[in-house]
Amino acid sequence: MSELRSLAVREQFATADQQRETATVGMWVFLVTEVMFFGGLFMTHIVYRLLHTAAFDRGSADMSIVLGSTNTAVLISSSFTMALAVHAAQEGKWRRLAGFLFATMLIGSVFLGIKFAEYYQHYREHQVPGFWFETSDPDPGGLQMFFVYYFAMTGLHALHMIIGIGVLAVLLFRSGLERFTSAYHNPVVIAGLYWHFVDIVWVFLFAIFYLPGLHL
Amino acid sequence: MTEPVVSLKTYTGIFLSLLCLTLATTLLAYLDLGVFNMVIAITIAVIKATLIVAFFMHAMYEFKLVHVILAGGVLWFLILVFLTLGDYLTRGWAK
Amino acid sequence: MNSSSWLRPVAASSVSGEYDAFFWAMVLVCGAVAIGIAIALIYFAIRYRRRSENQLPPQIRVNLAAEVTWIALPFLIFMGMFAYGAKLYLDIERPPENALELYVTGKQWMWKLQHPEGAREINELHVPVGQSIKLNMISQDVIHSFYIPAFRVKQDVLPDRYTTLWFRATKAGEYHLFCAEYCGTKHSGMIGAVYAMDPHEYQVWVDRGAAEGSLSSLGEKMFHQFGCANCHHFDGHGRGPNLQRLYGQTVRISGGGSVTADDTYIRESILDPRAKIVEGFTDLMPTFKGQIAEEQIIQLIAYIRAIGPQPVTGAPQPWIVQPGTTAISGTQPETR
Amino acid sequence: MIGAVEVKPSRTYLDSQEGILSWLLTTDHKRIGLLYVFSITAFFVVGGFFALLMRLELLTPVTDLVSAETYNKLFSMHGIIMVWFFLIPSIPTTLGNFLIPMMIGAKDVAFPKLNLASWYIFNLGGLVTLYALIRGGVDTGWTFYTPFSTSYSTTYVVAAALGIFIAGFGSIITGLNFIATIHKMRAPGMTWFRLPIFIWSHYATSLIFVLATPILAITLLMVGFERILKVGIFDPALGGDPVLFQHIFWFYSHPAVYIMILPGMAVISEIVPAFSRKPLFGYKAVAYSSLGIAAIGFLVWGHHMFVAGQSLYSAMVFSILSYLVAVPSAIKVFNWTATLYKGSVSWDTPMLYAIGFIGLFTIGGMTGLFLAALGLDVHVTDTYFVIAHFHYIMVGGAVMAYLGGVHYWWPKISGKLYPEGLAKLSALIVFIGFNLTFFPQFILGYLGMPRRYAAYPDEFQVLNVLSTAGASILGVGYILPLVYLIWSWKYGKPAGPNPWRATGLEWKTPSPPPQHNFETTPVVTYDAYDYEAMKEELELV
Repeated sequence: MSELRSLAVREQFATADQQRETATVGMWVFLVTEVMFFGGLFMTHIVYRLLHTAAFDRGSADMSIVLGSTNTAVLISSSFTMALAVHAAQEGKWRRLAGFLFATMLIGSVFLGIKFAEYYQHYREHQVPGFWFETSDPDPGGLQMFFVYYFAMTGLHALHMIIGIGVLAVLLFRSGLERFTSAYHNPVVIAGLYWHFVDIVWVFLFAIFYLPGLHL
Repeated sequence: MTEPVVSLKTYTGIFLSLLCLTLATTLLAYLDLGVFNMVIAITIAVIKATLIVAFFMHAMYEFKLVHVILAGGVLWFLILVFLTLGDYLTRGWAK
Repeated sequence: MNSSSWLRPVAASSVSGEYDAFFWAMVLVCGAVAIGIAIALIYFAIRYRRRSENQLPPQIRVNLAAEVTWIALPFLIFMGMFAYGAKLYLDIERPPENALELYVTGKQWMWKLQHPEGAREINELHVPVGQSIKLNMISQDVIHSFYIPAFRVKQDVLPDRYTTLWFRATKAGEYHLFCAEYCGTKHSGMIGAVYAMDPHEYQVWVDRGAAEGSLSSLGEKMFHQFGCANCHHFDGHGRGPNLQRLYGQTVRISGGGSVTADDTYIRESILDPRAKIVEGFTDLMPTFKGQIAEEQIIQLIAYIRAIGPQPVTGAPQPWIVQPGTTAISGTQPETR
Repeated sequence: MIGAVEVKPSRTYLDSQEGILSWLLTTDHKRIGLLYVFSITAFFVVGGFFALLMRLELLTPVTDLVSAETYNKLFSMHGIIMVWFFLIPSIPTTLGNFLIPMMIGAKDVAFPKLNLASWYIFNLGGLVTLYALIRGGVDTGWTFYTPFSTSYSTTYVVAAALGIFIAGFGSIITGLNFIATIHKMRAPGMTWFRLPIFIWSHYATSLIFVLATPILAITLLMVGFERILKVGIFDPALGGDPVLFQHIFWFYSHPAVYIMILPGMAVISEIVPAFSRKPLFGYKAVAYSSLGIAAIGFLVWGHHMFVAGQSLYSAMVFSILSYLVAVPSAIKVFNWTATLYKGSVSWDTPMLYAIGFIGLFTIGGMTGLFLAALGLDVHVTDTYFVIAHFHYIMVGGAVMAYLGGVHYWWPKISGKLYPEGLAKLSALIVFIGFNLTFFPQFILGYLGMPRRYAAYPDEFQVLNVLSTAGASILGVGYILPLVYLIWSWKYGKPAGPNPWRATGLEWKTPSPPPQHNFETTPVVTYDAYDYEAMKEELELV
């Protein structure tokens, strides 16, 4: 019964195409809300960068460009395996699908591991606003603001990663039950959209937090 | 419209381009180009994002409504940024 | 207290006449349109009321001429309203050159005012009739808003930078002073009175209140009391920049960029000295955050102002940008 | 009346499943609409109670009934509850949920489970906010201006903000659902320009839900973060800028005003043609004006900040854009009025509400022109003029439209007719009470009485007494419908499928509708409000 139901078109839809397109529209609209959500932080970050340009650059100088660019490459790799997972689902190859989903989760976890290692380093250097923040910077407020945004934005991004890994875990479980076929695999595609979006957010975070301040 | 399928070759090509762009943006950041450092960093980030959206997320192959939604999201973010900056950048003008 | 009429608040400033004329013109235009719509609605509803249960009226769908008219006409009227509103705004917002400058400090829940001659008052403001008054305002805590209905002026008072408000009283009398931005428990108690006085009476009043000395002389006292004079010598050999002839000039700051030495920049330099260091100097100055009250900062600024722009003699300070070069104000973001 | 012959459907959405669980776990958009009715009515009662206490306190110039501290909490909680837990969800989640799928000929919304989830999320948010209220309330005003809310207030700011934050996700889901539904679930033949204006307006509303609400979420997150950790996001002592909060807050909150009024316009655009028996005049202009309001509405937020220390030039840009957004509103008013011309106008209760709406919305809109004029705004902003202005839009507009809509679709929702005479009387009471409450506030504002004052100078007392008197009349006007609608649910006469002889698809199915709305998916062959095409079916001559 449940086997049949997951293959079926849900009752409010007339055709499978209508169902796919509706889900696609829904997901893209959701991603727009995510753009605006992160957008509020990006916008206020831009304003504060203008007001405290020098301090923000000094903050960036404390970031590890090696870890940052490595992590960017790691996350792009996870996007690649996610894309391959979608491809496998479209072809109905559930073993490959499961493999790529697992790989994506694994690479995503590596990203989080590196990220938390960085967080720990900042903690040891007393750079965590609100918990342990000490500085002798000429513009202490500005530098603290840099770290506020750094932690808020990368933290929210990491939260999205964790949710993404959770979603992929559910998909992995369902693919193991052979729930997805070449005819019905929409959840994989939709989850893929989410995963790639989270990747894009990081691409911008990398650009604004890690790249400036290398030549102070 | 039926579901778009992107070939493995395209996926691989995009993946490699993204890695190259990451390397490029990191190396360029070491040069002191003044304000252009930020310009370059953001430009490359936009290119990378576009590649991911267009190919990994299939936006290029999807129906028109998806493009409209995408454009709307970007436009609204820009409205938020530029109308606010309009205040901050012109505060000093008034005399 | 002057009481307002039923429909019109007391009008006692140079802009209140212009304001009221515009306001009532708007009432007339908008009122006419609103009444027109109301009459049309009621007339149609009665004239074309349903005569029989099964009636099918003529099916009119659209009239292009009507649509174009009621899109274009309101648009043009709106643009007129915008233009006049903008003109009035500039009149209200831009102070004239010769204004007498007073200082306002807002705090939960009172207004403190300081006159340049030294008189100080709380929740009261005495001003001469006929003289333009410019208020430089700052808040010690949350956002307040300085509002004198009879003068038709209002300006939020912010905790991080000076905002200004100007008016010229045209009629002697006592007027309400309100805080118009919600600021906490006793927001509705943050009220006071503005006394517009005959200039001679004002002079008498202000002389009586200046027992402690003028604002700038109080500032000079602070200048020594806080030890500013130890570094900011007037011979150019101190560890800090010479503050003579500084006020209103554009100053180069270390790390590139420049800033106008206005009230906001001077205040920032006292509270947060290392944020924008003058070119050629080091970050020796300690912060006075938490040790100095906003009113004292105002006195210091008045002093720096008093020793400020005078006819230039001798070589100019090297860190002062000469007129003609572009520069940004103290409220502006720094650039690299 | 046509359809008076009772054709009882075998099973309606109300009795197709039994038991409380069948309601709490339902994915039927109609039942979810009713669940929302219960929630928002409860919040309206709470918010209205606060309003009543405020008006009673303002009877006298001094703080005698409640202390200033309590008064501040009253207006804050009144604002928070009315804005986020009544006005914003009011029409979209109740009438919108109930009607959108039916109007476009769909079986349900695109994502029924998410729809149910939104109700739970909304109520969770409401409960958290009520928790803040019970623990001692919040005194920041609904606007949460920094640095008061982040550094100075000693009340339950974080809990209140968290409640709104949670409820925001409910809004986002509703908007997302409607967008996907309207794009992808329309019946065969239901093209965009055959859609009722109700759908266009709700589509525009949904765009705002989706584009603006995330900004509210991030703003409240920053406020909470700053309040707990004191890291300086909006604290000037640590390099933050409190005015930046106002920018980002109004980027959400001004469009949110259109979230409240656009669905009201949606309702009026249905009632006016139905009771004039004519197509809505200038259909396309009205349809596009909804989208225009939604889009331009995002570009005007700075008009809340003309005296807040914003740059002069920025203020000019925001002022001119504010006038632009008034154009589409004017288009709507003129077209509604023109629809009555040469119509067959019946004076049923929904039409009374609609005519009242047009009048009051016009006054509310016109006074908005005062506030958009830079120079005029300086004196009247943050006074009772603003209070009167937005209550004319919110209460005279949105609430009147909600009541009108509830009456109009009551026969569809309940299958019963409400008592017409009593309904007309209460519509009249609401209209009179409303004007008596809020018109004096325009004068108070012009005379200079600031808003959010627990005590005020003596000369303002007469007008305040008038306003309080009006509020008590308004209260009676709101209680009446609550009573007789509940009464008619059980004792009202059966309504039949189409008591008004209206044209929408929702009237082509029995009242109350069956579980999946239509026995067979309808095929649409004519425009909205096309009485000519339906002449025979509706027996019109």
